Formats: sequence, C-alpha cells, structure tokens
Amino acid sequence: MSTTLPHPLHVGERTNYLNADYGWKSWLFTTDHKRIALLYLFSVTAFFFLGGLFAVGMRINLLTPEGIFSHDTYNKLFTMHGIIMVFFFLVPSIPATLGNFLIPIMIGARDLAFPRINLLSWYIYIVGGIVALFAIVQGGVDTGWTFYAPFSTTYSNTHVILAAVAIFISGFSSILTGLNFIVTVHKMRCPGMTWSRLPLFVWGHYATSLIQVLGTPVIAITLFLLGMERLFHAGIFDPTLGGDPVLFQHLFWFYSHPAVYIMILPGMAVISEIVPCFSRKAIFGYEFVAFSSLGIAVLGFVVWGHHLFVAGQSMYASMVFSFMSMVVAVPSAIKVFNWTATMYKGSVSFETPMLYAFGFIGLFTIGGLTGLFLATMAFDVHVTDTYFVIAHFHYVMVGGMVMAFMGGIHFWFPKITGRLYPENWGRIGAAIVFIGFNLTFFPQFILGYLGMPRRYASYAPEFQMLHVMSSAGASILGVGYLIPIIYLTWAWRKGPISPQNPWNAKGLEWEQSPTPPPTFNFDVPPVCTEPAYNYSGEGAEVGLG
Amino acid sequence: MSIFSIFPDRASTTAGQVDLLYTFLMVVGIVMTVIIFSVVAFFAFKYRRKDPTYRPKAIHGSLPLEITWSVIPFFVMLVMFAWGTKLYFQNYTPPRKDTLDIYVVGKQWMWKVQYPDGQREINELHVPTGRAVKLTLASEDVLHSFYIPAFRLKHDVVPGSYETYWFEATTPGRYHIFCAEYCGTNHSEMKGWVTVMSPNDYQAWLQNGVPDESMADQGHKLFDRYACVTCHVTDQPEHAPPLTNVFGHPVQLEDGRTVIADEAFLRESILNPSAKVVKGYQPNIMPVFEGQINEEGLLQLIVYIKSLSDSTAAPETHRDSPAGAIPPAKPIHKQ
Amino acid sequence: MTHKVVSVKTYATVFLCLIALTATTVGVSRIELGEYNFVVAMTIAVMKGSLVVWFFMDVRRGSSLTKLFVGAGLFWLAILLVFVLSDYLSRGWLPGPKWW
Amino acid sequence: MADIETHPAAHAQGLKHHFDDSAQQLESSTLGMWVFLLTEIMFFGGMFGGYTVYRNMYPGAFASTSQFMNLAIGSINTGVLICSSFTMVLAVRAAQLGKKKSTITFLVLTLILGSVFLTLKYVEYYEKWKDHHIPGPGFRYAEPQYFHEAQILFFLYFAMTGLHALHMIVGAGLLTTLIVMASRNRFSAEWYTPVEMIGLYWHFVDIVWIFLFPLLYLIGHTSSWGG
Repeated sequence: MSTTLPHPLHVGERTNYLNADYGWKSWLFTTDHKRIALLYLFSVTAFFFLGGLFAVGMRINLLTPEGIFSHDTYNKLFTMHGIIMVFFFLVPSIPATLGNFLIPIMIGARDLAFPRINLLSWYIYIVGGIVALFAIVQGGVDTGWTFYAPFSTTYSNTHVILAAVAIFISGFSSILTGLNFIVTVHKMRCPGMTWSRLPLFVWGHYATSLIQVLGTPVIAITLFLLGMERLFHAGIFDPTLGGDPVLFQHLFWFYSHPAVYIMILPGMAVISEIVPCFSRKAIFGYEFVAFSSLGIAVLGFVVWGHHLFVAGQSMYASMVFSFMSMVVAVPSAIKVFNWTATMYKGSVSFETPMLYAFGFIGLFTIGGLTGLFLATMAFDVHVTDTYFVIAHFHYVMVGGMVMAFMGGIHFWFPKITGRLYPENWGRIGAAIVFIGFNLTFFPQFILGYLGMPRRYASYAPEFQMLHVMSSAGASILGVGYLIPIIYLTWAWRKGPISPQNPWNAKGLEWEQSPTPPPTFNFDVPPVCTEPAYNYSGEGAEVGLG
Repeated sequence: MSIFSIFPDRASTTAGQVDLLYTFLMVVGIVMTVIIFSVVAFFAFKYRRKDPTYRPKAIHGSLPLEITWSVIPFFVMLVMFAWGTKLYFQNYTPPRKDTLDIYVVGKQWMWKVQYPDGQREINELHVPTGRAVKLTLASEDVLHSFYIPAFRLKHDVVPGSYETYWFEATTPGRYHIFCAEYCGTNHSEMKGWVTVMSPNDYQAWLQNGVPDESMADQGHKLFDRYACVTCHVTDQPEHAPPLTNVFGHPVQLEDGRTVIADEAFLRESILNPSAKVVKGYQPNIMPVFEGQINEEGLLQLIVYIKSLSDSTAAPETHRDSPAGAIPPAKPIHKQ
Repeated sequence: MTHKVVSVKTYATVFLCLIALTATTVGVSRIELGEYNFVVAMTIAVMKGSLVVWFFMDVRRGSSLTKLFVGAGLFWLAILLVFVLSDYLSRGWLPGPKWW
Repeated sequence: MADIETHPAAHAQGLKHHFDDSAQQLESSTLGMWVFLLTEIMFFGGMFGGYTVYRNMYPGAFASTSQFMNLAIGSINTGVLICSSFTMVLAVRAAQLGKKKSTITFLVLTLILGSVFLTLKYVEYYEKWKDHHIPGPGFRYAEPQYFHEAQILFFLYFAMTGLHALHMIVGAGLLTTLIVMASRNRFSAEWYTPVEMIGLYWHFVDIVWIFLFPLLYLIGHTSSWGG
C-alpha cells in the first residue's frame, strides 16, 4: 500500500454507519444514504428472487411442447416475471443500491442532497411493490409487461389496473432517486472534485438519472391513460372507438426503450470502476467513456420506434428509428473498446469482481451486436416477437446488467459490510453463473431464428430440444445465483475483517473514507487531489491526511 | 426441418434474401465477437499480474484509436442499415399489379382466410409458387401478428386498419403460421399452416369443387342486404357518390382535402360515413355501419367495390375478381 | 443573500403584458384566419410562457445550469412530439420510387 | 485542505447538516426544483403528444368540440391564473425583503385566486356533466358523426385539465403550509427557500394552463395543421 491511510482502524473499534444506532426504527426512519441503500438492496434482492421464481415456472412449463401448466397460468407467469424484473428489480437495482451508497462517498459528500426524499423514494418503491404483490395475490395479470392496448384496456379480465398502479407508484421512486443524484452530482462535490475527475461510476449514474427524470413521467402518464381507458372506455387506445393502439406503443416505448439504458448504464458504470482497479491502470479514454454515457442517454430517446417496425408504424419513421438505433450503438462500442484497451500493458488480476466484468464485456458484446441485428429492419421483421428478441434482451439485461450488479456487490462488499467474502466461492459462483447463463439463453437465439414466437405457452414439437436445453441451463443459472446469496450472508456475519482498502483501489470511497464508512462518510473533510484512476500515481499531490 | 438446422425452411423469394442478410450480420457479429474476446483474453493473459507491487504506467487514451473504433463500426452499421432498409421496403411494398390478393382476418384465436373466388378457410392458407401474393390483414379484436417463418415475414394485425405485405412462394410444402403478437389466453394456439403448391396443384385445389360465389359476389349480396344499393346508384349521383371507378382514384372531400380511395378509406366510409365526406354530399345521410358488419363482411364489400373499378372489365360483372385468371372454385370450408 | 430584489414595476409590466396577450389571443381567435389561427394562438402562448419563465421564475437571473435544464426540458418535449408525429405524418406517404 | 467549514459554529437558519453552507443548500434546492419541473414537463408532455396526434387525425371533430368549450370561463380563468402568478411573485419578493406581513398577504391572495380558478373549473365540469360530455357509458354528443372522436377529445380535455387542477389543489395545500410557516416566523430575508420553490411550482402550473387554454378553447375551429 503506497498511500498512507488516515485511519487504519478495524470494525468494532470505531463507530460506523452500521453500528451507529440500533433497532428497527434506526433503519426505517434513517436518512443515511448508506442505510437506505441497504434497505433497497434487501428489497430488490427479494424482488429478484420473486421474479426468478416466475422464470422457474416458465422454464418448467416449456419443458414439453404442450406445456405443463394451463395457458392462462403461463401467461401470468411471464407477465409477472417481466413486471417484477423490469420495474422492481432492473430499474432500481444498481442505482438505488450501489449508486445510493457510493455516489456521495465518491464525490466527497456527507449525504445525498435530499436525504429525506431518498428515504421517501424507498417507501414509494415499497408501496408500489406491495401493490404489485397484491395484484399477484389477487390472481395476477396476463397482458405481458408491455400492456399493449386494446388487449389490456378491453379484453383482459385480470388485474391490469392494479399492476399499472404499482408501476405508476414505483415510477415516482425512480424519478426521486434520479433527481437526488442529479442535484448531488452538481452541487455536493468536495473541493478538487471537478467534472473531469469524477469517477466514471458517477458519470454513468448521472446519465442514468437524466433518463429516469425525463422518461419515467411519460410511462406514468401512459399508464394513467391506460387505467382511465379501462375504467371509462373513452376509446383513446381502442380502434373500435376511434383510438389508435399504436399511439400506446409510442408512448410506452418512449419510456421503456430509454429504460433499458436506465438498466444498462449503471452496469457499465460499475464495469468502468472494476476494470481499472484490477488492471492497476487508469481507464483508457476517460472522456470518451464519460461522454458516451451522456451520448447513450440522449440518443436513447430517439430510437424507440425500432420496437414498432412491424406494428403499423410508417415505413419512413421506421427508417429514421432504424438509423438512430445504429447510431446509438457507437457509444456502447466505444465503451467496450476502451475497457479492453485499459488492460493493455496493465497488471491484470482475476478476483471475482473482475471475473464478472469479463462476463459483462463478453455477454454485453453479444447482446449489443444482436441488438444491431434487430435494428436492421428486414431482419427484425423475421425475428421480432420471437425468442431472438428474448435472448438479445437477456444477454444485455442478465448477461450485462446482472453480471455488473454481482460484480459491483462483490467489489464493494468490503466497503459496505467491513468484511471480506470468500474469494474462491466467489470465483466458483461467477463461473457457474456464466455457464448457466449461456446455456439458458444461447439456444434462444437459435429458437428465435427458427421462428419460435415469444409468449407461447405451447409450441411446435421441433422446438423442444432447444427449450429443454434452455431450461437445463436455467437450473444451473439458478444455482449460480443461490451460491453468492449463501456465502455473502455468511461473510457478512463471519467473514474476515476487511482493511480500509482491500483492493488497493483508487477513489475517495476507498482512500479517504473509513471502511465501513461512518454516518457522515468521512472523518476528515475529503479533498480530491488527483484524476480518477490514478493507479500509476503520476502527478498526485502526496501527503494526504 | 432437421433439428440441428439453424435456418428454418426457406420457401419464398424473401427467405433467401433475409438469410443472406442474416449471414452477413452473423459474419460481422462473429468477427467482432472473436476480435473482442481474443483481445480481452490475450490482454488478460499477457498482462496478468506477476508482481503485486508493479504499477503499470498510465495510458490515458488515444484520439486516433477512438476515432478508428467509432468510425469503422459505424460504416459497417451503415451497410446493415441500408441493406435492411432496402429489403424492408421491398417486402412491405406489394407490386401494384398482378398480385393474388388474399384476405386474412385475425380473431381471438384463429385466422380466417378469404380468397377472391369465395373460398374460405380457417388456420389454413394455400398459395401457388411463382406468383406474387398480397395479404391484406385485418383484426376483429386485439393486436395479432401474422407470421410465416418460412417466408421470413410477419406484420402486426392492427384492429381498425388494414396492413399488407406480399411474398412470392418458391418451394411447395407445408409451413407454420404463427401469431406473433401476444393476444390473450390461447395466443400460442393461434397458429396454422400455409400450404405452398405448384401452380398446377393449386389450380387443381381450386377446382376441387364449384364455388357458390366469389368474394365480390358475397360483397354484392351484402351490398344489397344493407340496402346500399338504394342510394349508391350509378345513374343517380345526387343522393350518394356512385361507386364505379372509385377504388384507387383520388377523391375530393368536403373539407377541401383530397384522398386516394384505398381500402382504409372505403372501410372508414362504410363504418363511419361522415368522417370523410365526399365533396358535394351531406354528412349524416348514410347510416353508420359500425358494429353491424364484421371484418370479413367489410372485406367482401371492399372487394366488391374494387371489382367495380377494374377498368379492363365491365363494372357490373360480379365475376370479375382481381384474381381474374383463376377460375371459380368451391369454398373449402362452409361457414 | 446576494440576490437583488426585482422592482415591483418590472413585475407589474410583465403582468400587464400577460393580460394584454391573453386578451389578444382571445380576440384573434374570433377572427377566422384559417391555418393561421393556430399559429397565432401558439405564438402568443409561447410568448406568455416565456415571459413567465424568464421574469416570474427568474431564469433571467438564474445560473447557466438553470437555463440548461430549462432548455433540456423543452428539447426532450420536442423529441417526444416530433418523433411521435413523424410516424403519423408520414403514414400516408406512398412508398417511394425504387431509388435503390 | 480545510478550505471548507464542515460544521459552521452557528448553523444558519434552516441549514441541514450535510450541506456546507446556505448558498450550497439554496442552489441545491433550486436545482432540485427545476429537475422536478423537468419531470412535470414530460408528465404533461405525454398528454400533449396524445392530443397532437388526435387533433391531427380528427381535425373535423376538433372543430366540432371546440364549440362546447366555455370560452368565457376559460378566458376568465386564464386571467385569474395570471393574476395569481403575479401575486405569487410579489409574495416571493416580500419574502426576499423579509416583510412578513406582506408575504402572508400576497400568499393569501394567491391562494384565493387559485381557489377562484378551481371553483370556475368546477362550474365548467358541472356543465359538462349536465351536457353528458363526460366520456364513458353516459356520453352523448350532438353531432353523431363525431361521437367517438369527440369522446376521445373530451377524454383528453378531462385528463389534461383534471391533472392540471390536481396540481392546483396540491399547490393550494402547499400555499396553506407556507402561510402557516410564515405566520410562525419561519422565514427571514436570509432563508425563504420554500416560498421561492413553491413560487416556481406555481408558475409552472400557470404555464401549463397558458398552453392548455389555446389548445383546448381557442384553436379548435381552425382546420388541421401539418399533414
């Protein structure tokens, strides 16, 4: 360790945010961003496993061509899987947990700009989640997470309004988180923390927050109109009453396409931290990685029409959207190339977070490239609404986002808990997740091109082999997710005490904040004196603390 | 189809073109993936940590490299974009002339197919090879999507409007039809078969029996039954616009706009006549037929009105269907 | 606070402008101008909105960051409206000539 | 390195512990408010999008429905809201000067004008209800050829003005809170952030109406625009 640590103390010897106060009240009424992050961590994990349970049901059903459950059950399974995973896991996952925990520390602030709004956002999320659970308990929804009209407004006999209300409510939680981050990044940076020294994690979250703030209101109003339409049948989305069902799709995807960038940008943000740390080298092309996040955030808003190539959208509009979808791939490609180049002449080690980062880069590459395929219109005509789209989406979301989430959890586990996780178990878990994931979703690319439509409770017999492979892979993937839960829970209680900076990483959160951090994050007011990722130690003003 | 194939059956001229595009995309994808994977693996191995205290020198970036790996992929993407767009416009733009028009109505959870000569089928579609077939898609209820993997084609079926696409089948055989847009409980049962036949077999299939009446005839019957005939008379244009030679021609509207009298215009004018009133006529004279005629009946009426506009034939000849070359045949399924 | 207080006169002027513009827009709407009724009404609405944003909401003296965010709001609203309309306005277009 | 004061010895009024100073806190609140207004723009933007599409699709029906809008009430309400924006800005000004009494007076005036707006809105809604212009099973429309289209447009009318009215009601609640806070001497010339923030919110709601008014009341009888 080259840097002198200002407070080389151990857990238990000093007060930190975890032992500063006790009792349920100290958690449920906390305004400490770190505690709120943990509240979020437990709730999103719970929703992740709930959504996973629905996926297990789906994969069981698809073992035979006729299906094992009734069609109705299957339709509800995939709908609830989608709703829970998208709105209650993927959207809040990294921002509300790792982002919440780390952004203030990384920029040297004592808390987010609006701590009470931060707590409020968690309560809103929980209320939305409870409404969603209530909708499930009441019998579920069978519209698909996309709620396409007029099926959702007129024909479905399930709890569409309840589900819409749940998403509407949780949307405000997302907006408030984004608002908090934007203000925090603008106004709460410590002395010396200029925009060009900002960790890329913060840049990524800033871009994410912009999308949350600008996109989420539109899904809220869309679902509001959907609910009103279902209640009053005024016909706004109903063609028999003069409405246009395609308008719903426009408004829906205006949010829901940028929403996939809400999900993936924080993942990229995590990878941009992990790769330099485990390569012992500054990120290659800092400005390009930073601005590509903003580029994705802006361009991501003008590509939604690629979901409507076969929906009756004007061919000319489709052409524009197809072109923009190609353009938005450029900043994503830039990121991948820069991460790769970061390792060049570095000193690469292979701890669990780095393994997940490798997984992310690989799977995101495949997911991103197949995304380009789908932006190619004539190809999209054949594979849209088939398993090809499912596979693409899961490569980006599970292969990308969840991999990054797992990598981030492992990377900052010592920071959050003050303890170390068992490295070998971590590596085994990462390998199992990687193998299980590919077994589950690669066959789905083939299924899709062969013409297997999505959302099918039963299917033509020739697809069975690939479906069984996929289900087998899913069971491995499930084991892969259970292993970390077990050893991380163990490590939280019994793991070895972590030093302040177990990875020898750069950044205020490792170098200037004790591990685990005290309630206001720093014992000494932090000052940023060097560029981000200054692993080679060039030009640093020495003698901190 | 072999279970190890990664290509579905190829049974239309489009299929080969889409497969070629797919192959191009795959090659680009595999090359990119291999490059990235091998570079990552190579760097990870070559620069693996040997000395824990070693601090590599920082490399902050390289503008030429950034430009290179932004611009080259972008140009590759431009090729994808241009190729995909060209094929897309081609598949969704039916030829103006000489198509075999077949009408498909999606309904929870079945496909109803009507042929110009009056045959009707459910969940079955028969087409000849070597002929441009134009599908007109309508929905009775929710969104569906008429998907034929062997032709590499699909289009959503949107209630309230007509969607079309076209293909030319090449290989006789039986291929899947799937509904690809989620449409409710039995979405996965909303599937059928398309049978591609050689022209001779197709003729034989058509001549399997004597048709009762062509689609235009059925439309004519409806035209009489709904008493359209009392006002829409050719020699008395003062009550209502005559319908001879209307289809496909521009129509001046009361509010000054001009529209082409296509299927969508006819459909709207039947269901809600006052929405677009032809110049010189009053709104609210013609009754509203919304909710009275189902999608199949509407298509029959439209085919009838179309038959009045075929400039090559006498307008009043009912037998003159757009697929004039095909002799009348008997319906396969009576309904 | 370093903010200097704006004079009541400025606010009153803006207020009177707003009232006058409202009267104008109502008046003009009674005159048949065809397509231009829409243009006039929206122009006046934009003027009124700008007055409120610029003076009442004090963006005039706000930081450049505030101005950036106001601009961003309008930009994204424009994205939504323009791209949704791009579909509806081009739906009637006949497929173009075979320029490929 | 200690060029900032972590905990100023005497906390300025209303300063939260995690801010360095009042300036930072004020800037944060202002920025936060503007970001919130950004989401509000998009919130109404979704409906403006729907409105634009349908107005373009059914110009004739628009011409027809506009005659059933109460232009008198609409115009008066526009004036009322502009007045309330004026009183609001004067309230903020009074707060800046630390004048408690005139702050309260102007806030009360704003609240009264807001209530006048809501009352007139209620009268208008009641008219619509009497005329069976509420979308749903009871909907009636004089010109049968526009039945469906008019229903959609009235639906949009109610959705847009209803959400606007909801924002007004929330605003009225916030004003009441401000009045109570002001009368309890919570504000000073140094700290009046809530007055300023709620002022921004109130003006935003005013702007929404400035656009709703011509779109719904004034330009219905002109023909379509664009395509």
